[in-house]
Amino acid sequence: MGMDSVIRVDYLARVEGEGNLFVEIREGKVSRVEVGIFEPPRFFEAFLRGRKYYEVPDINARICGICPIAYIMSSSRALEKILQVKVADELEVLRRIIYLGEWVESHVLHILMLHAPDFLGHESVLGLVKDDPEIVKKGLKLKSWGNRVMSVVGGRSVHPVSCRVGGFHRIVRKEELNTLLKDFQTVKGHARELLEWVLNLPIPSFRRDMVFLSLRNDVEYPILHGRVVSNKGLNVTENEFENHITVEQAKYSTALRYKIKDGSTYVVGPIARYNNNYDLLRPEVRDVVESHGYGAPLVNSFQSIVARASETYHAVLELEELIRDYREPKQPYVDGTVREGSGAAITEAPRGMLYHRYELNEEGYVVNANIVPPTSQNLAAMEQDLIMLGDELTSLDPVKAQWLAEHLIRNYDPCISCATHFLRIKYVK
Amino acid sequence: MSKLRVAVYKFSSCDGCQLQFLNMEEELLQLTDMVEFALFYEARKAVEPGPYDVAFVEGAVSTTHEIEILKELREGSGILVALGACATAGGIQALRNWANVEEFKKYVYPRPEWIEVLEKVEPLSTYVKVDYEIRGCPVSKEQLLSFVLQLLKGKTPRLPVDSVCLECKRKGNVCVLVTKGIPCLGPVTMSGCGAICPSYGRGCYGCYGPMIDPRPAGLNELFKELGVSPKEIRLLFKQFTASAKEFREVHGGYG
Amino acid sequence: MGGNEGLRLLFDELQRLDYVIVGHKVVDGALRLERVNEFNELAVGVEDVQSPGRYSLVEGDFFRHGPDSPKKFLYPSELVLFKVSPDWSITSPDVKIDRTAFFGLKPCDLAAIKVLDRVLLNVDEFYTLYRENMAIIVENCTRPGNTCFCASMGTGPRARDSFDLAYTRLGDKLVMEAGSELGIRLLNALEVEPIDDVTYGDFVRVLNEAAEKARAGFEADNLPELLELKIASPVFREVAEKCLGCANCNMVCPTCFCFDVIDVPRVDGSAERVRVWDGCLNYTYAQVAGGHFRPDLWARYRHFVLHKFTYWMKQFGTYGCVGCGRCVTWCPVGIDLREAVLKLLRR
Amino acid sequence: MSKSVATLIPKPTTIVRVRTETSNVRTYYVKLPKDVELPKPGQFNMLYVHGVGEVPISVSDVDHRTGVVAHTTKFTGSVTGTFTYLKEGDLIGFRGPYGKGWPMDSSVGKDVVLIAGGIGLPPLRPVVREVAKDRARYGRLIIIYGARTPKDLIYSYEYGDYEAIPNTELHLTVDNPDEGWRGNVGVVTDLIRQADVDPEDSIAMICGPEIMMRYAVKELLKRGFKANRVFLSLERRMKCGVGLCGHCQVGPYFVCKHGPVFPLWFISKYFWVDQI
Ligand SMILES: Cc1cc2nc3c(=O)[nH]c(=O)nc-3n(C[C@H](O)[C@H](O)[C@H](O)COP(=O)(O)OP(=O)(O)OC[C@H]3O[C@@H](n4cnc5c(N)ncnc54)[C@H](O)[C@@H]3O)c2cc1C
Ligand code: SF4
Ligand code: SF4
Ligand code: SF4
Repeated sequence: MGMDSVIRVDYLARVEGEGNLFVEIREGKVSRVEVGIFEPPRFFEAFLRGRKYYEVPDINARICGICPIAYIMSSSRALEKILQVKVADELEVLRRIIYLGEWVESHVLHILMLHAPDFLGHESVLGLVKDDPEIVKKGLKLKSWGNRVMSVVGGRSVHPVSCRVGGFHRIVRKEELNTLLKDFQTVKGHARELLEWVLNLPIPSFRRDMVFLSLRNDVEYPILHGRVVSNKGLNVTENEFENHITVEQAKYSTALRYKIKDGSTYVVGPIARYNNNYDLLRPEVRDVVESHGYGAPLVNSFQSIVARASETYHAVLELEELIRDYREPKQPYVDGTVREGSGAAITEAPRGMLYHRYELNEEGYVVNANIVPPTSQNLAAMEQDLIMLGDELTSLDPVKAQWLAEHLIRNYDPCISCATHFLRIKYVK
Repeated sequence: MSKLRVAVYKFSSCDGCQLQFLNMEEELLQLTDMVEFALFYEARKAVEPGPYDVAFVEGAVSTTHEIEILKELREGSGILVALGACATAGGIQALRNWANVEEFKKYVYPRPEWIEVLEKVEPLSTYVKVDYEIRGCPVSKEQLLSFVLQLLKGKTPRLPVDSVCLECKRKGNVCVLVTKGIPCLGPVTMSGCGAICPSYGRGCYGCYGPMIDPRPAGLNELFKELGVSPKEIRLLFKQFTASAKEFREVHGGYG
Repeated sequence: MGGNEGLRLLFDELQRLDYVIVGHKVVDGALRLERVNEFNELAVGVEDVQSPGRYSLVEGDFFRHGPDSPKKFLYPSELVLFKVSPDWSITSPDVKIDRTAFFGLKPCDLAAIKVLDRVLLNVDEFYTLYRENMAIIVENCTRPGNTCFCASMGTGPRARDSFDLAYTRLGDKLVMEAGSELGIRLLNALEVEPIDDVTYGDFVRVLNEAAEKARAGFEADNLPELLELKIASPVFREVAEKCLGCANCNMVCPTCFCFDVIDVPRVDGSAERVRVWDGCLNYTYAQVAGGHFRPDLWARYRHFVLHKFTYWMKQFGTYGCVGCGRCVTWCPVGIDLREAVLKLLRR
Repeated sequence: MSKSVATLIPKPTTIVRVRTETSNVRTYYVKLPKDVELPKPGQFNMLYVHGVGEVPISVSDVDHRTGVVAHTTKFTGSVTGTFTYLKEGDLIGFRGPYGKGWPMDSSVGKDVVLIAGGIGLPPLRPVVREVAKDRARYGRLIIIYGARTPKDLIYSYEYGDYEAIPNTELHLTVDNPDEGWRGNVGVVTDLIRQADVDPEDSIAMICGPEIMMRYAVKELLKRGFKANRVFLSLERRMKCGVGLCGHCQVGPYFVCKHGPVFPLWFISKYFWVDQI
């Protein structure tokens, strides 16, 4: 590849939402990187103002069709803090069940349909079908099971309808959940095979010293609760989170990106959770991982697929236990008291920490809202990865270089629909 | 038989509707024997050039760039299908149609001057002729599949247009409105979802938009009798298909 | 015989005779007709409070019904008619129908079965098979509800025929009448005593009093002719002003039998045809390619009313309405069929 | 035996011929399945297209020798639209014949007046055949037929045959004539007004759009036809064809079962009622 050149991808494929990529190479060095977004702004925070608190989770679900549960849960939890609701344990279990269902669905979607084709040089999953139809079929079965978990608890898998502030609209019956255990042995087998398959993928080598941010609670692999921790020693509550990050504008781009106050970029998502909570993964998962020569931490963002597949297997194993031990709650939800106040919460979306903060007035209408989605937190890191990759990009022929750059971005499973309002909108021509 | 050449594209939206293609899991591989997804960014990198037999378009139109692409898609596709509430009625983002967009920009962005969007968020039909609408936020994967299979059969696709109540009763649910006084938009909302909200103990929030020949004003009166505040009634009608003409009857035109 | 104990014995006896039992259970805040495995699952200690557009359960010792009627079982809301494979072989799913005893049906629902018999018996195989394997235990209605008008329609509150066994709860006494061989067998097994004069007197009095409560203010005589004269009446338009056109009335009505057929193509090239409940209040009900025979809601509402009271009589020699009041209770806006009929008769 | 509703299950049969009538009308000749009785004039069948749906279509011709039955279908909606793909040799699902047909017996010795509009001619064609076959049994045959344009006239290739039937008149009219059109222009009612018929000694059979039938009936009544001499073939939405689905009710009557052909006197109480 020549000394001066650009890599331009006008429409990033196999990501959720509309993004583009711009890498400028001058004198053999990557001089400018932009992961841009042309997904138009949807102004969620703005139109949430004036809505009644109970509408917020359903409206927020529409930020992202791939991880609606994450949006529902982060906003419900933030609002519950204002209404001073303590959600009963059985309801927490049900929340975890539907959330894990979303992880399975979303992770398998990303692993198989969006990400894996990159490793094997296919332009889409259909290429994979030709090579290895079995793993695709098994993956689809697994994904469909994840979707079923969501549908059984939530009514449907995209924008489930049963969740609400304080819990659920009705109690999910034990028999309903038990239907999920019917083909459980197969599903469990598939999840394990998928992980093994991933561990055998040809993963490009790459190494960068990264800051990994995720929840951690010392009890269980984090989803709905925990402190915000990093591998570099950060350890704060979700309420304090906002004080430790900054919204920044880089010179070369007008896009907004999040960094830690000290100026470092950080990574959220499976790889961060995995690195910070490896000890809390099921032993069965760690066994498989370690028998393939992997472990923790993973410091190569191309290996995020390993974390994702590990979490998938973990999620399936945990779901079995949660469903088996499920006890029907006494009440479908816990009522709170409408009052003026503000509340913040973080939950672990499939793509990483999702932060929500709301202010309500005394009648329970939203007066202020702030949402920090995972993909916008990863943007700066993605760009930094691209810069790090510099030498390699410059040595490849343009087609391969472009592919590698895109691949790198897909490592983060960017969900641009969610990220949209943090990025600039002008379309780079 | 030659494959149906399909384009799947999106504008301002959440990706949830096009995701339903990928959610077809069990049927997906068989479907790809009959359908070629010639353009589908969420699923593949390669782009086959048009013309397409059918374009499924998710999302609302909110920038001039989107208008241009939409027009190109219309030109280049035999059949244009609006997929989901965003594409058929503007979707949730159309809530900003009742507000001052400049103020909205300032609220969300530190540099509002960079944000270029249209004054109003519109469904596809504002700009081009739409051949079919598949309702829902999101569209149901069963309906989407049925639609595609009907097309493959050469049939003018038909999806039900009557009330959610019908599906709700067929499913054997107890009416949440009559037993619990929960405000439910089922009696004026188009069926197709499987009446899932009432099945899960809550009222329908109208994500499929108005049914054929609905009576929203009558339902509004009933909600008032049930003691729901006028403001909350307006909000209920003003959600995922707020821009639908029949729902605007209740919550007001663009302010 | 003692109230609840007697019923338990009856229940057990039916199970001993290998009947699957369908009875009233409390589910989701309403009485539902569902399969019951144990006597204890049957609803007790509750009463349904019904009024136009409202339904709730409170504590009490007598209930009527919920949204379900036997139609739910005899004429399922969704039934696969057949499946056709890509090569045109047509198969009909084999349906397994259990010997089923309906326990504690109210006389209006029994009457509804009689109405459906006229329409479907020996016509619809599923229905017919179900009917042939079905036992009916009726509970006479000592306390009709606010939306009941069985007495006006001549269908209650006391069942006269077509049941296997009818019981009436009088305080802690149970009066039982056999209506078939099976009924006699059941009575014998239960070792009941012959009724004494005092109890019989009570029985007649209580049910007569009940009848007074279950009147709508009109009598069934000449209704078909009288209402037909009002075919052009503005009353239909007035009442339909409030109507939402949601077809809830059709769905809950124990006798509404209209159906639609949905074609479900499958990805493997096969297809199914599914019969689903439809109703005349639906917009598409009378729509045809390029036209519509009842585009206005009032015309659809008129069809509902006249079908129930006038046309049905000409078609099947019976009323289509049994006065159960479900369409009144389960109409979200509480449109009251009784009121509509009264208005039509008065004007 | 199946536990489903046997009457609603079609029998597959073969399309032996397809004939194009106009740009949006074709005739499908199907072999009657075994054990199915030959349809009588005015009856209809339910035709099922694989995986697509089922529609009622009148019998427009019967070959008594071969048991082939013709269905002339206009492509108006989602199911009929797929008829365009059906070709000779394809299978189609068949149920029927259903309904009460034209009053051939009470027409014996009388003049027969056929009035058709648009796609209303096909169900009347078997009457023409019947009269031609047994010419002596009936009086004069008067056919009045109207369509939108000359191109929409169905069976134009056999009008010569109609006129060749002894004692037969054919009157055609169109709403919008084209250059070559020499015939009448206007609605069928005009032709009824002018027709040389004897109301006392004729039977009128009408089929067409409902609005056209209303005008036609009014005109016939004006001309002195009694309500028991006028017969109409009605149309309604229809799902079953056997009086079960309810959709086709006109007042108390099921079009499929009590009709589709009704004597006017029989339905006159309902026929004029708005949106019945
Ligand atoms: C007794 C009878 C005889 C008929 N004979 C003929 C004939 O010989 N030739 C001909 O071209 N047409 C005839 N029709 C009309 C024909 O049945 C309709 O055009 C056809 O049903 C339209 O179906 P579709 O699916 O194409 O239309 P859509 O508008 O897609 O209708 C959807 C469904 O509604 C029902 N439906 C819609 N329109 C009608 C209708 N007009 N009548 C009955 N059901 C309807 C059908 O079940 C149909 O499948 C007849 C109708 C009846 C009732
Ligand atoms: S209609 Fe709903 S599910 Fe579909 S894209 Fe829009 S927001 Fe997402
Ligand atoms: S019940 Fe209403 S809100 Fe719920 S999914 Fe269905 S249409 Fe949407
Ligand atoms: S019309 Fe109404 S009152 Fe009569 S049987 Fe039906 S639901 Fe009951």
